[in-house]
Amino acid sequence: MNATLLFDVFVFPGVLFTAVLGLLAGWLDRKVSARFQYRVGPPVFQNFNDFFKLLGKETILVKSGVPWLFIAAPLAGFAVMSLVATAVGTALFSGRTVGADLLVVMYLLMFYSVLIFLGGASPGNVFSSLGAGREVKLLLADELPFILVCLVPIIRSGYQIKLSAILAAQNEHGMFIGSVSGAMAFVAGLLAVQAKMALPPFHIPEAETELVAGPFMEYGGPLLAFWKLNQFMMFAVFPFLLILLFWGGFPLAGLGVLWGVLKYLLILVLMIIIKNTNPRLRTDTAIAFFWKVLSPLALAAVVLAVLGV
Amino acid sequence: MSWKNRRLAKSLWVFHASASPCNNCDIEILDLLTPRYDVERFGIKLVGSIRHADVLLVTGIMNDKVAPRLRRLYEQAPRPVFVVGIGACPTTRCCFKESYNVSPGRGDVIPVDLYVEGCPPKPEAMIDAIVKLVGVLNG
Amino acid sequence: MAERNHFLDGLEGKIGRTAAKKGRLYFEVAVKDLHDVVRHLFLGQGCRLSTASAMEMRRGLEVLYHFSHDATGRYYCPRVVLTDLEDPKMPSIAPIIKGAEWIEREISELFGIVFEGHPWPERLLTRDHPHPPDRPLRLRRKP
Amino acid sequence: MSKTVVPVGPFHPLLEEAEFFRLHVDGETVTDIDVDIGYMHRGHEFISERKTFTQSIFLVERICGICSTSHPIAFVHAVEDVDDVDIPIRAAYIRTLIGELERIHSHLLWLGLAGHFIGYDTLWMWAWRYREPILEIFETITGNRNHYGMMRVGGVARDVPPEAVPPLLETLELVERKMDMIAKAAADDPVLRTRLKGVGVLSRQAAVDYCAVGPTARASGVAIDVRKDEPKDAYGLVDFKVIVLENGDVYDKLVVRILEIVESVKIVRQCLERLKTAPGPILNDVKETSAGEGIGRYEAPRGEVFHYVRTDGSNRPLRHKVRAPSYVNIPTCAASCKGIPLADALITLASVDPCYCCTERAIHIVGEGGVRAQVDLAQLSRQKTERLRREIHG
Repeated sequence: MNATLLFDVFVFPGVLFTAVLGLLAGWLDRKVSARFQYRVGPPVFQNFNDFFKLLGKETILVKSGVPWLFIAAPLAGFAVMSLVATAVGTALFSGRTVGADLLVVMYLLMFYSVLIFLGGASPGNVFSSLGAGREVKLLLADELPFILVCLVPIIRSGYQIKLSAILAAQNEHGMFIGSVSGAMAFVAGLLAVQAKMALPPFHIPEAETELVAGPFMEYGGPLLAFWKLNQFMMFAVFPFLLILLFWGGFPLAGLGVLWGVLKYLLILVLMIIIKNTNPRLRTDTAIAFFWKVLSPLALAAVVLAVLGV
Repeated sequence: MSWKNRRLAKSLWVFHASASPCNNCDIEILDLLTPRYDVERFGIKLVGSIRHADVLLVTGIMNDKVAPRLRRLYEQAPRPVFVVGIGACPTTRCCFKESYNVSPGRGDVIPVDLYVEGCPPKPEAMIDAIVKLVGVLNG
Repeated sequence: MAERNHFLDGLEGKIGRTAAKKGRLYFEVAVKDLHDVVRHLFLGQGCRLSTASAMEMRRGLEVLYHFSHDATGRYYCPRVVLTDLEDPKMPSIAPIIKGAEWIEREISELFGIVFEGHPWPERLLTRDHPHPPDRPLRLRRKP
Repeated sequence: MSKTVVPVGPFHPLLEEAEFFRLHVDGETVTDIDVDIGYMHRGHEFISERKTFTQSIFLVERICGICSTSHPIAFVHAVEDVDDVDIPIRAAYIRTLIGELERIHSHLLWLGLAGHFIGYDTLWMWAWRYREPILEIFETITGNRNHYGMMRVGGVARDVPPEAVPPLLETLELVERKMDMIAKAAADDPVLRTRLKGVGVLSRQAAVDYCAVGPTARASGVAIDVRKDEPKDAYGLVDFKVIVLENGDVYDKLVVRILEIVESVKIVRQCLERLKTAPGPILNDVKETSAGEGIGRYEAPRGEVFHYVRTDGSNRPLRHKVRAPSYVNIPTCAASCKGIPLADALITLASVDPCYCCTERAIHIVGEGGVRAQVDLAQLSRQKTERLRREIHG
């Protein structure tokens, strides 16, 4: 049993597959953004080059900070992200549940934001502590709609929280996105995910022109490589999560693969378009947007789901 | 070693430090990122923090007040880091030679690896300098 | 020319030697009358303080204020001469015009002129400068 | 949260030049701003006193890279003002042509950077993409993208041959079409409007108190523009509007600059048309200047540039005083940046379009002491860092 588990965690839907897919999706994001701006954009293996170059650089530990936390945060972040990838990947591709249901996935994603906060606060740098503070504010803002959005598939699949069970319910009754509440939840989920990945217009913690590089300012070399890899792995994990919860999975047989890839690319392109057409929001406007606009929408979706619409 | 250099050559992250220039070279550096000359094709990206940087672009005549800070900035960059002096100011301090605020013989503020001539140097000249830097890296 | 005299008619006793040119009027003012002249120009006529330039002459330190009257495009430049080269003192006009703070700090830094009543008389350009030169613009002519 | 000091600068991605703003922050709102300039100055006036008027033009050009023809024009006006020298009609048109083209490229530059500062890189790339044709026009007329070396006392250095005019008009046509697209993207974008409206308001009274100039003052309702107040060169012969808006927030400063670009395009087109037909020389050679004083001013993209020259009959200036627009515009941030969130404070600092290298052309004379030892410089800087760290963790 543990042989297939190891294979799941480290090779197929786990670390290796998500890292490679994440880096390629990150390249696609940079390329399409460049085309948006009439630019040519980087070559295909740019993100791989960046990652391996950063591995070769020197690591500098800040005397005034907490060195062990400074090192632990990115590595723990990498572990969290690969766990989420494994859980979502196995349920999505092979319908098996590997000891992780939706609640664990939600908890791990929230823990990832806390890790960014710890990573930002550990060196004594003014900018990174301000960036870490903003990270928590952003987490405060987008956590409520994200939880409500995750409630909708649980309710519609007859109060199941196992990922494979949610997928099985969709295969029988048809995709959740078809229903009114499912569609509303999907839209709210897309924006909440945009904030979780800190993509513009919600890249408030890492606002390059205000806080230099936010929580990642003091990181250089291999540690920064892992932070960047985590961010790119999110490009793979979150679209898969949305497909799993709302769009009826990613069957690996015959024609289904093409339809699955199409769904993945559609979500990715949607994120890139939102990213390139909006300036950065201020922290308070972002919180106001999430609490006053997105949460009521998600709440309405939950109510409709309970009514069975 | 050459494998690591080749990786470094393909993804140079640039940090821009302006040490009292006339800010024309700074604008030409930013010109490099815009659609007409777009250096992201070579994997070059402008980064906000010195910790992320591989190449330190210095413009201006490094006067007395900014020199110690520039020195400290250079020490904070993770090795290997290259310093590229953009424009005529870092090389000869062109028309500001007699200025009061730069004590003579200040060539030792930070070791500069590559000078790009021109006031301001044309973006094509800067891209040519980057290609030469990449050539040196690839051995 | 008549129209220009009307412009300064509120200050009969205070105007010394005047030199007029196309669109410019330089006139001498005593140190003690500076505040009234500035108040008249800035508050009364609505001129804008462009800047102030100081210079060391044989007869003393001369501070020339440049007021621009934007409606007519003319410049009115009151000139104040300080004869005491060793420890020059002047009343500061920063309380009247907030925009004059920086220029007075710069002149005090370069010429050593002490502006009394300046809200924040600190060095402007050579603050935290490792080796701030002292009163560099004085021509080092021994008085 | 204890009162922290956010040091913006000296090396910070927001500023292309080295500047040091200490923002005293209480939580996220800025309570006090302490501006520390001085990293940029190179002593222009000290050097220009040792150069003749013609040599000094090339020095004055390098005061600021992005308004690199405003200073020479103002300096040349100052020298001409000493003897009331008149310049030929063709030279007047060429001077206005270069000045307005530079206003277009400088405003486009600021528009792009404003987009970059608030994280809207698409606007940055669009604005800078259509700035390149303008730099191409500069390259065809003057031979260099910036630092054109066109101005001389009594006229202009190079002529614009009539056959060079048609291609310039086509490029201008392209830029004008694209400007409407950018104006729509910037001015009508709802998210940009909510981000910039009512941010960092500079009241009309504060603008008058701080003697602000240029778009910063015009966005607060102060109608001053050197091109209309004291029209020199060809500004009396071309017709254009001065744009004045009311509420003085960052959004109005954006709109003022966009509309000014449209006006400048109109002026450039009129100049180019008349250059085809205006005959005559381009330079009245000025043999020598008599003793006296001269004031020169010009409407640079950021406001009124002021040069004061005192001559003693020789061809070197006895005293040369320069005051750039940012010198009076930057202190206005003390009025407009207090009590607003950190993110807004930074875009308000940038909304004045500060040009620090202009602000600091002041002069010093090197002390008699010999070469400063390298050790004590670094040592002094370390003391300051300790003081700052104690202050931050105080």
